[in-house]
Amino acid sequence: MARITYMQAINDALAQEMERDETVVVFGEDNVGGTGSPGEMDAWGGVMGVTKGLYGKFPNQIFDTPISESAFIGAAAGAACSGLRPVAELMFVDFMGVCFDQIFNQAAKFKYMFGGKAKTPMVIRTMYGAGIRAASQHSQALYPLFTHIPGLKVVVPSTPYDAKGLMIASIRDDDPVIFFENKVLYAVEGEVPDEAYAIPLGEAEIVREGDDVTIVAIGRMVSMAEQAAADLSSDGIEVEIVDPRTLSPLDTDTIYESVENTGRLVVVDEANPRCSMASDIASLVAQNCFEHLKAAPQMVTAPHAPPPFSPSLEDLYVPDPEKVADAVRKTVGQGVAS
Amino acid sequence: MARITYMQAINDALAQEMERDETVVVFGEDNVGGTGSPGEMDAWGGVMGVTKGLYGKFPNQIFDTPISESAFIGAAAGAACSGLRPVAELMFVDFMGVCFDQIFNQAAKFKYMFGGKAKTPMVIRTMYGAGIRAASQHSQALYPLFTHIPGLKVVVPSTPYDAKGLMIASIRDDDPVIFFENKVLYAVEGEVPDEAYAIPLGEAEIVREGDDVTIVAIGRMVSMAEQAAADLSSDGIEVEIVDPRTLSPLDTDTIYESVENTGRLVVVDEANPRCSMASDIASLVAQNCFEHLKAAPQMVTAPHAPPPFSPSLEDLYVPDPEKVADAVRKTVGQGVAS
Amino acid sequence: MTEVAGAKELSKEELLDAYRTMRTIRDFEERLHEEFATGEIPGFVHLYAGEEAIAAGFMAHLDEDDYIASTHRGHGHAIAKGCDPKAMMFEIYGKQDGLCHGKGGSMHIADLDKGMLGANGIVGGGPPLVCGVGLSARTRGTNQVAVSFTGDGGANQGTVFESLNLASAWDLPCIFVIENNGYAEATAQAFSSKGIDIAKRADGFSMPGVVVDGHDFFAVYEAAGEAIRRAREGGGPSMIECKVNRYFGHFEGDAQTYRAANEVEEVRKEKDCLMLFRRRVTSAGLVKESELDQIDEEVKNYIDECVREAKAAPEPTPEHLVTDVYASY
Amino acid sequence: MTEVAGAKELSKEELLDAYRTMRTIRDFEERLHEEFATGEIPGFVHLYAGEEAIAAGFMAHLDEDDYIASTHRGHGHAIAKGCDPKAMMFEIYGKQDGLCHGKGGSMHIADLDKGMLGANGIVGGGPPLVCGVGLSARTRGTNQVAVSFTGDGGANQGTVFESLNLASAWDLPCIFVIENNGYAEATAQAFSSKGIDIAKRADGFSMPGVVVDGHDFFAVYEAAGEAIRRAREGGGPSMIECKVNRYFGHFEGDAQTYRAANEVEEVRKEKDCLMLFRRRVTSAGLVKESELDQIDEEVKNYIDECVREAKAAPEPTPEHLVTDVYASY
Ligand SMILES: Cc1ncc(C[n+]2csc(CCOP(=O)(O)OP(=O)(O)O)c2C)c(N)n1
Ligand SMILES: Cc1ncc(C[n+]2csc(CCOP(=O)(O)OP(=O)(O)O)c2C)c(N)n1
Ligand SMILES: [Mg+2]
Ligand SMILES: [Mg+2]
Repeated sequence: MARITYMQAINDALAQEMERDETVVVFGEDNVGGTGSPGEMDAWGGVMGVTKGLYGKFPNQIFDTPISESAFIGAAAGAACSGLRPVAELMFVDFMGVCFDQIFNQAAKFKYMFGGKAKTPMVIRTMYGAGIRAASQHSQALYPLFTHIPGLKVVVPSTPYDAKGLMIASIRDDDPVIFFENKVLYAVEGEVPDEAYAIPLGEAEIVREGDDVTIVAIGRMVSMAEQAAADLSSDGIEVEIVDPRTLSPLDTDTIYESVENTGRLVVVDEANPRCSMASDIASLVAQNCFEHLKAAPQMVTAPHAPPPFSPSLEDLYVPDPEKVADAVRKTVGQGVAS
Repeated sequence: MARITYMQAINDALAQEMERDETVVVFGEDNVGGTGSPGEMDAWGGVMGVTKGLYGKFPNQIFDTPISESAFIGAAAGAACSGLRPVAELMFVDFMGVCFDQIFNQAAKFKYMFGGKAKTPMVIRTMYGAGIRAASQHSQALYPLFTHIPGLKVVVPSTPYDAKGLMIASIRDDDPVIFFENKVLYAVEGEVPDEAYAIPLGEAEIVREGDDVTIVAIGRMVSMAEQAAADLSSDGIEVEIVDPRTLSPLDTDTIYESVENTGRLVVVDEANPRCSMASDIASLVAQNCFEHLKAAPQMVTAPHAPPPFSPSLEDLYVPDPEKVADAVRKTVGQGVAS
Repeated sequence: MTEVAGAKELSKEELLDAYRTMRTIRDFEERLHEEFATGEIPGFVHLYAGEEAIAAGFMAHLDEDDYIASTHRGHGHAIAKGCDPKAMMFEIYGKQDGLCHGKGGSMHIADLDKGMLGANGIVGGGPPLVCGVGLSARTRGTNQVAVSFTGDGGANQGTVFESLNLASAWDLPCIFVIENNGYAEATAQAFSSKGIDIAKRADGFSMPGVVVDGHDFFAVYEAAGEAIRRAREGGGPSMIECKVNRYFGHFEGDAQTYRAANEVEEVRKEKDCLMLFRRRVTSAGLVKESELDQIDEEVKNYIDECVREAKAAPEPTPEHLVTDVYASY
Repeated sequence: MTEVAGAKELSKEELLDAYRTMRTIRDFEERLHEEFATGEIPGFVHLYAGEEAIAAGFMAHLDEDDYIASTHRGHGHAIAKGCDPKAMMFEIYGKQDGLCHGKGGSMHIADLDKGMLGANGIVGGGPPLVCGVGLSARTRGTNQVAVSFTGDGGANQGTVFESLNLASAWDLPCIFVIENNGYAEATAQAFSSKGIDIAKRADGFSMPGVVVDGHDFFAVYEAAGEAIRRAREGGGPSMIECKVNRYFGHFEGDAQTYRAANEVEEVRKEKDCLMLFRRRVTSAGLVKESELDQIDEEVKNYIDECVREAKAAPEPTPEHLVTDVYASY
């Protein structure tokens, strides 16, 4: 057990799985960094450094790609069908638009279309979220788009511990998994076991217990919920925070159980609101816990707008502890703080 | 006024707008059909014949494209920024994965990213839905993916009358519009005025009035709801059917008003269930009409699976009047018919 | 090319196999053409008739653990790669015992055990997949190769170019076949890529590109052999364009008014791959007419049987709607 | 090329304009490099320094109603196309009076009134857009042209190939410029497309493709002029590859350990576009050193002013978060 960052936790998971199984290969743009260049190899280790150092240990299992996401994400699918367990990187999830076909019509559907005969064990690592002033085309969340698609598993870890355990589970899974890494969380530290461990896909975690309101929060939003919880607690409101950890499959049981106890729901989702995870979870709860609900479910999301560049606007764009607390207060009938 | 098909209604709308405004251009794969070939031009008029005959009347305003959706959908965006009002066809919406970037990161975001300085008046015509045994990659609904994206308008007409009026409004709109044509509805006939008329985007229609349960149904699902309504009426249950017609912007007022009256909601959506329009609408109603709801909202959707090929499976895949009626009965507490 | 160049390498058995493959595809497709007209076959059906020499010429070099990725026009590739024609016929009829249990249909016929990565409803969908197979072979140190098929229209899809470049950058054992039948649906290649030799694009990706007559089994066989050998030996990817004709419409139901009158009739008369093959091998004395006739007869009966059984076979039962995919809820 | 080929066509005023454009870009970028280090500039910043001759050489031929589509490395293109550098500086600082009111930032600087369709955060995002402008010009019967810029890495993106082909099939007045600076992030073009001349891919799309020295304003000017003239006269699209170097990292903050030691120093010494230009025009007696010095001085003061004002300018106010997009709810 050591205190390491979310980024290091992912790096460790990749290293341990590459070590364990030489059919695990890792590739993407500058995942090594320096291929063909006159200077040093492993110059980048990914644009944020997540794969840094893997090249030294596994020179035959990690490679760089040309800028051709359709080709190399599709190659991950083809490789997964023919003996490898590839981990391909889509640098920012915002780039999905140039390669989505290979993800949702190819990899996701092989097993079903082929009557169960295909196995497509691949992971797409991708970075999401606002907060680093990267503007409209480098700051989106977009996991609702992947969650909509049958055949894809969607993972959004919120802590270093989860990042490692979920990455290992994702690599070992036989379905295509989209693994969402939050760029603001990379630097966050937490206790992480040294050895390999897998956190089953489809198991939510109760991050905080409380009897008054259930908050379901995703990825970086878990910390927003935690900050709000501290505040609310001093007002006598005890929230329960559920982190689904995987959005597909979704652990509805844990969510329903919590809402059955609290009778109140707030979903905190960094994505845009329409056809979002927030709406997905709110509608599920409305359908399945109706008789337990004491108040209207609330959603706290980004507005229906692209992420803006300007720091002062971006800071307003992302749900923050205050907005979460307001939504919680609304469900308990205390009105919005002014 | 004449009785014409949904397909003809779209063709008429295109012809009238091309006539009115010579900056309206129409293109896509085989939208003419026959370019460069030794036989006749206008050999296809689109794979289903929707644009048939336009070439004869507007030879300079309609053209064929190579199979390069990114290039020609992107070209629509570029053309829209520089003086045209293009109507580009994405033959099946299932093909969005090869060109989504040009739609959601380019066309949809120009106005916002550029601080309001861009105007991108373009329409993407596309075909959606199951029912013609076209299997997993030619039968999806996918409008939830577009509805999620800020900056896109999403239109799904359910009748010939709406198809014409909404197409005209879409062409005249200054934002990018994704226009979803249901392939099974093409042959459906209805009364359509001869002259041009625009149905404002963002206005739902109450297709049937009733006081017991509100059904919100999308596109082809409106007719499923209507069939269910007839059945239910003979059991003494009067449903109100709301057809949103445009999913983004969404006419929430009309939906809320209806639910405030009925206290019960069933959403019928041909798409897969997760992060869908069904969940979007159900969650909105749960949030905004909570005190009026007498029963848990219900969703009737395709299962969380790709569309299957086999007719016997495909027929089970799409929501049908019986499933709609079951859901309605469930909300009125009469239990599911066995 | 001399009269039967390429044939030298082929044993008599291999010649008969190649003929049987082509004949099976032809009969399979012509029979589907007839059956489709009766209205009993669901969905879209794109027939490969006329292009059989390409599938047969390439697949003659491939082992079962080599892979191919096909197109919407995939029956020929599947049959040549060793998929069971009867299970394919069941699949096209949407039956439970179809090759994909009725879930795929004509556009998604696949059999990974035979190295057939699937017909593909997405034009340009296949080439990225074969890059992955090439990567897998290279990483695991096998000498498998992977072949993708793409039409002249599909050759303009971005995915295809990206795959050519990726295979080149990664030095993969991949062969990119372009089946140029002159049309993408109703649109001529004369327009969609200005009628160029598509294989000349190979130059921009530092790989060999050759053009062959796709009606001529031996020409295809020879070009395919060279490229596949090179790939197996670590010499990297190649592009091969086969100029060919399709006998039927883009899909069944296409009235084909965009084609010249008699276009197909003339090709059938002058360049039919089965006729050319037959003429070559018999006039060179390699095979007797009667041996080929016998194959024709056997295939005819077999395809009859396939159709008869497919029609009678049971539909999938309802529970299969939600198998082969995990259900999130 | 003779010593100042291409310069013949240029008036003295035009020469001074070109120099001023390049100097403005250089100062803009070098100043951003310094300012970024202070931590005051938000987000990703990709600098164009070293590549100024390309932007200046092309834009010298374009009118205000011609269009360009740029890349993530877009400041140079924007300045050369006539965007207001001060409004750009405000934008990069995220201020309300920025060219895009602070919503776009460095990666999305655009000004449609100047024919600047935007820097682009998506590699390969621009070429499809210029096809649309070409279509618009053709349809409306204007003689506008459209130019897209793409890097050597971006040249492998499917969208770029598709656009080349579409422009060819539709005979559009489009010019596709490849700015080959040898790297895509840390990855060398020697790997990503095997070090080929990217312009040779033009051949596969039936259009002319030429390679020029991107440090040499006059070489760029000449090649650009020919292609743009051809496009205006209905002669269709072209591809032009400019071999060049970038002076700074991929983005600010890049340690650049993948580069050779002294790589940039040597280029700066031998091939700097401003130095080459200055040497050519003064030694040919077209312009006096002092005239150029004066421009240097003016530009320096102007960029100072841009930065000073940008820093002091107000942030956007909260209501702008949800303007410029219709709100569905
Ligand atoms: C991405 C995508 N775009 C368009 C289509 C529709 N489509 C199916 S086949 C076809 C024509 C393909 O032509 P070509 O590649 O020449 O193959 P051929 O049919 O001639 O064998 C088109 C446009 C598709 N299936 N996928
Ligand atoms: C679709 C997409 N893939 C990847 C990236 C990340 N990215 C931004 S710039 C860049 C390198 C571009 O290299 P090149 O085209 O040579 O342009 P240069 O930076 O050298 O000017 C990459 C990979 C992106 N922005 N968009
Ligand atoms: Mg073809
Ligand atoms: Mg570069």
